[in-house]
Amino acid sequence: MQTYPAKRIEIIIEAPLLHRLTRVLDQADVPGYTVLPVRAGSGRSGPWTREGQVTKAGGMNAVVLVCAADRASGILDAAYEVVAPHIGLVSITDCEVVRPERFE
Amino acid sequence: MQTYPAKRIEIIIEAPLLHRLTRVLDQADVPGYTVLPVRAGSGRSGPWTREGQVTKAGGMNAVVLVCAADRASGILDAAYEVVAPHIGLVSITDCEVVRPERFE
Amino acid sequence: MQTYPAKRIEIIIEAPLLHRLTRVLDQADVPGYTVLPVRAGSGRSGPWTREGQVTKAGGMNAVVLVCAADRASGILDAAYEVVAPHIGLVSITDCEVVRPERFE
Amino acid sequence: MEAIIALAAANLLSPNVLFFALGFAAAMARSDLSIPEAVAKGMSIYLLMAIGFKGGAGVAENGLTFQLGLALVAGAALSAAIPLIAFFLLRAISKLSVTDAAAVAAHYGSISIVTFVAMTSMLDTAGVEFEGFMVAVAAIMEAPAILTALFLVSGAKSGGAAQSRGKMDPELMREVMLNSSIVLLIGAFAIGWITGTEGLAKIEAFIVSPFQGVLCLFLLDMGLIAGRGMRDSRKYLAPPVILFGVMMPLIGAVLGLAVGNLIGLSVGGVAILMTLCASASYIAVPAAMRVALPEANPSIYLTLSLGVTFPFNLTVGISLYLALSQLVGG
Amino acid sequence: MEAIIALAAANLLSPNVLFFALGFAAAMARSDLSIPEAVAKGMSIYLLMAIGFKGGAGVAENGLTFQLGLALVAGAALSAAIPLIAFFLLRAISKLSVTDAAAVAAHYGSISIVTFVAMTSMLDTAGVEFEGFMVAVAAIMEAPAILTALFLVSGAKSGGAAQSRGKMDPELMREVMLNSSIVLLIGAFAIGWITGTEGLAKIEAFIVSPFQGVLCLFLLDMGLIAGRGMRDSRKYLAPPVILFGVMMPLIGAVLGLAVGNLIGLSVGGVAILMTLCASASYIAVPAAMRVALPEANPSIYLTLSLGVTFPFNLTVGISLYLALSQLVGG
Amino acid sequence: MEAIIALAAANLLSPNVLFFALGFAAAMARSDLSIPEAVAKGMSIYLLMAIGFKGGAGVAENGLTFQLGLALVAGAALSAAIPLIAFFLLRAISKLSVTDAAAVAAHYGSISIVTFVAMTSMLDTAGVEFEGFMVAVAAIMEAPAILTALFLVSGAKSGGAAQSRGKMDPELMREVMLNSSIVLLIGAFAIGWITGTEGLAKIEAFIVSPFQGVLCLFLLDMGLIAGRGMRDSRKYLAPPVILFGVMMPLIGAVLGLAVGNLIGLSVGGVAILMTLCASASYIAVPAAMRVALPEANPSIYLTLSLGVTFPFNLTVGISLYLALSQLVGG
Ligand SMILES: Nc1ncnc2c1ncn2[C@@H]1O[C@H](COP(=O)(O)O)[C@@H](O)[C@H]1O
Ligand SMILES: Nc1ncnc2c1ncn2[C@@H]1O[C@H](COP(=O)(O)O)[C@@H](O)[C@H]1O
Ligand SMILES: Nc1ncnc2c1ncn2[C@@H]1O[C@H](COP(=O)(O)O)[C@@H](O)[C@H]1O
Ligand code: NA
Ligand code: NA
Ligand code: NA
Repeated sequence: MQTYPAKRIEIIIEAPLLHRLTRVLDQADVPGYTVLPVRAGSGRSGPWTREGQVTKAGGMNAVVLVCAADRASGILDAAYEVVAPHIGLVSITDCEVVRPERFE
Repeated sequence: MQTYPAKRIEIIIEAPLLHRLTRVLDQADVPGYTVLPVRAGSGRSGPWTREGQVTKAGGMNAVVLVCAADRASGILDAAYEVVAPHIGLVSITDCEVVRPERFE
Repeated sequence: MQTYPAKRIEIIIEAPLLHRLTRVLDQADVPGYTVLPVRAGSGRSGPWTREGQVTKAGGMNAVVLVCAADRASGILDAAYEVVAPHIGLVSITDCEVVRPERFE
Repeated sequence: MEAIIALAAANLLSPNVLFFALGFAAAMARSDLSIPEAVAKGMSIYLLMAIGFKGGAGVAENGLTFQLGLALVAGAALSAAIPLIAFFLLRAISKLSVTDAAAVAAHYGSISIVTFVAMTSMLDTAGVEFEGFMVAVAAIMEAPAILTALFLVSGAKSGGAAQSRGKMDPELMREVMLNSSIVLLIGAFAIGWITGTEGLAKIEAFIVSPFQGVLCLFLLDMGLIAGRGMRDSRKYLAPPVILFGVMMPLIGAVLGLAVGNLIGLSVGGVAILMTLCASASYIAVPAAMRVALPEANPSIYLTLSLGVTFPFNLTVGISLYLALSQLVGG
Repeated sequence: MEAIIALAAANLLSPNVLFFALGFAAAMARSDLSIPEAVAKGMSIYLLMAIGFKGGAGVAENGLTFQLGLALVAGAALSAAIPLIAFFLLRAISKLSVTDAAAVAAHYGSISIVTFVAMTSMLDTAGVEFEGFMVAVAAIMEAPAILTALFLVSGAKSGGAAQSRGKMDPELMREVMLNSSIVLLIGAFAIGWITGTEGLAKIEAFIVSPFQGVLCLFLLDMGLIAGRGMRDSRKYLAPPVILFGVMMPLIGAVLGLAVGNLIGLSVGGVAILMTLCASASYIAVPAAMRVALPEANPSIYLTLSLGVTFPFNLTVGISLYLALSQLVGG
Repeated sequence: MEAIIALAAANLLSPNVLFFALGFAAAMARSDLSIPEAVAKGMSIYLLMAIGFKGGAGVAENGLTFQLGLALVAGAALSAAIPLIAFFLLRAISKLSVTDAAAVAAHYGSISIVTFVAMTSMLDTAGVEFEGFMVAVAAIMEAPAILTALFLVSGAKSGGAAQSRGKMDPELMREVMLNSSIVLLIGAFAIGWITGTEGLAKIEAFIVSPFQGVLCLFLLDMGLIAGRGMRDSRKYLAPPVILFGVMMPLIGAVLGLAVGNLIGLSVGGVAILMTLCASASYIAVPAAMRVALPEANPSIYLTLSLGVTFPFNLTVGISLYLALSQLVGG
């Protein structure tokens, strides 16, 4: 099957900020995104886990976004502005997709 | 540690179709796959979330599958046939693995 | 936005071993990691699902870890020692990050 | 008329409706209030288990009459027939495509088990008896509507260069028949029937006493989902479609009223059959539609069923149906 | 004095405190005991729904007095004022930065609903009456403290080249006001009020009978979280900060004692107001701080609120507050 | 004999067994019925908390006898000894490897708490008293079997060029001892003991009244898991292994019968000890085996324990054990 190059952006962001991030992504008119739950983690600010938590302050979410290569930089800028002052992580991977027009 | 090139296929597919997809993957004799829950998302058909849902119609799952490079195309074809008429997404990434014989 | 190359290590490991893996990662002084829940899967030892389970013996977790390219091999060695005798999977992908100093 | 209004007013101010309204309002106002998916599913399982078991225990006590058979046949027939009416009504008054109209129609032939529960809760409050086996009728009405809808689509398509979509493959058939809500309802019904009042006594403190409270919490969640649906997807519903979402329950209810009286159900039983006919599915049918009719837009059928018809039935419909049943049968 | 000790001893050996201690000990010992997040959230929703509803039904029965208005105003004022005291105390005795001190201060102006529930459970056991509307006071005290904290930060920053952080944007305002616990408390309170004792009778078997048991299970979870926090993050708490975590509740309680008697609350009502003043938030405020003051270290405020002040209030504080209220008002 | 059959028949038609059968059948028929993991874990925590607490409250009421100590020692010894029998039986009749046989053996020395609960539920129905402290015996029997199994493997391996696998490191020891079910059982037992009947009265409406119903729902889930296991993994179980899954409970039960009467337990207590000996673990031991004996195939031990022995005990075993205990001790 013929595939076309695209970019996969993965953002890990603290739960209270998720809605702000998705709002910014919506405004940037991204082709779509998917939010995955995160169970636990560790970073500069130490370990945490979601088990038994009733507060969402300590939780994280993973946001995965596939887009055309030429859109990646703009989306990254928009996302980064939300993530930068907060706990979080952004990484970008090259990937291939089947219907490139869907990711413009 | 010595690593070998392989392919990582990531499929996001709506929940009611998951079993059909995994059946097709089983039939294609894939080396394995892993299903991750998806909490929320947005795409051409608008935003959705899993919170409070009792219906699985609106939910999605992420299926991750690592395989040898030469098997990727065949697996992709098989998976794509299930995904194509439905809401969903397929992307492929180059990756490295430690024991290549496991992914044949 | 300027980005820098890094490595994304993804480990799928059975639930009873998770704490041993994260302990080893902590000892290897990794820059951080994120644990995602896994809902179901299939491999050489057949299919499984988390639904309704009260035992954690059969469950899996996905651990994602982004690190500088020169640290990947060492971390991989450390992780692999825990994963090797058990059910699990390690894959490495090239990725790009924004603040490379965070992943040393 | 006065009695109807009194009934409706009492219903509108019941904890059930108020918790639903709370959820609806919270979602509309974009509050972050939400019930975890696992808890919502747990409550849904609890409600199905409880009403199934109670229905079965009721049959164990009162004995099974010839009417059960009649009611099952009638339920299946209604579930299969209502989508036809719904489909042609939709095609006449709205601009929905054949596929979208058929998908919506399937939802209205099938049933909403929470609306059923809300009606039984109202009957309990009003002290009106009803046949325990109605829960089996509810279970049997889940699926036939799906077949009708697929038949409608394949019929419409056979004219042109139809895709192979819209066909009921055996796999889907099995999935629909062994759908979790059908299995749980029928299973708990059978267990209630086998173990009877003795079994009921054993688990009464779990499935009877806290039932009303769990229902309130579940309706809070339904309100949140319905409100979120209306907030995000109202744009998919043209005015004629919304109108359909209110008209169709009334048409269904009238059919249920006629058939229920024909087969000699009690006043409470008729009210329940009306409710089943009037309500629209939001669990079994949407999942089946995603598989069988993927081109149909889920934002239309889910929003209509959950955001329009469910609230209508819960707030106004069920009081009306009970009043009508009392008027005709009482 | 003897009475206080008896009360404290009875409290220390209550299932509530013992289950909390079990969780705390299990977490400290690194047991893998844990409550799923969804179940913990479900219990939290249950507790909010139950106390809201019961409070509202209480108001429906006893009528609403002028005092409700007074108590709401007093609660809001206390929530806004306490962070000022907390902030200056912290800056005086500890080395926390302005931002960290302000973030901690916000938590102490706001409230912990589980501490509130533990106090009502103690009052029920002791047979002391209290005003049903105190639950509305609890709801109103959630938010004002956040505003004070942000004001403190922006004040401190205006001297230098301040970042734009620490500002309350309208979006955050809406989020805080429509926070899930506020919406649920106030919503259930209103529904309890509207449906009154009749509504309560309907769902009593759900929200009243099992309440104490659910609370025990929830406190087990709180113990697990608190213990895990202390295990992993004790290092972030310097001794003066820990001292603050025990002193501040006492200061808050004394304020609550004074104000509660001033506005003429009953002995039980005063004890509750003291508890609200003495307790520190761990749901609404931390989330708001992550948005508005991201530089503040969550390990400090969460560990202090959950690992120090919550256990102190649960084990020692609430007995003390009730005893003091009885001493002054009885 | 007649009494046994009557007991067995009553058990087979109890809601407990029927809900288990419903789950089993649904899974075999590939229904999509499933209980969310979080809800299943929540129910499991509830059951452990409830039986622990009730056991402790029972001890508080009846006083603690010398027998508790005896029973604990006997339980630990049985848990350590049974794997030896199981191991040599398996090696004799099946072709399982040393590692697989040892892993299976560990499961049969340890216990299944739900089987324990099913037995106490049967005793309650039959009006047979039993010692509250049996729940502590259950807790103590969880772990020793694991040590025996690891000893068996290291013994077998020391002959050749053994890997370093199969050793009990201190970390695993801590994990096993502080396993969530042990902590919760013992913790709730202690709290029940400390707070006594007064504490029980407080939370009775949560841990006693709905208990039977929650157990039914939990058994539905157990049925689903067992059925799914049998469907997917029956192929891993050779006929001799399946035979073992039915024989071993009987051997264990006879041992329990002898020891229980030797140490002078009541008829109900003996029946429970038999059940503990007869049942096989599916929570604590599988997790420990994954860590300590990763080469052992989980499809064998999990399917055998959950798919063969658990259903056997639930449907036939427990009636038999009670009947035998009554025969010998009554
Ligand atoms: N290098 C990393 N790889 C994967 N996840 C990370 C990494 N660093 C941080 N995280 C995630 O981001 C969260 C916050 O990180 P930090 O701000 O460094 O404490 C952690 O708890 C992890 O879930
Ligand atoms: N570009 C994308 N990147 C990541 N996830 C996507 C993307 N597009 C769609 N999705 C996911 O697929 C679902 C359905 O997409 P759609 O069919 O475009 O509505 C969305 O709700 C997302 O969860
Ligand atoms: N090739 C693969 N791609 C993705 N996940 C895999 C793969 N192989 C195994 N897994 C995951 O690892 C688990 C155990 O694999 P195995 O040890 O092969 O049975 C499976 O149940 C899957 O969740
Ligand atoms: Na209908
Ligand atoms: Na406070
Ligand atoms: Na045993």
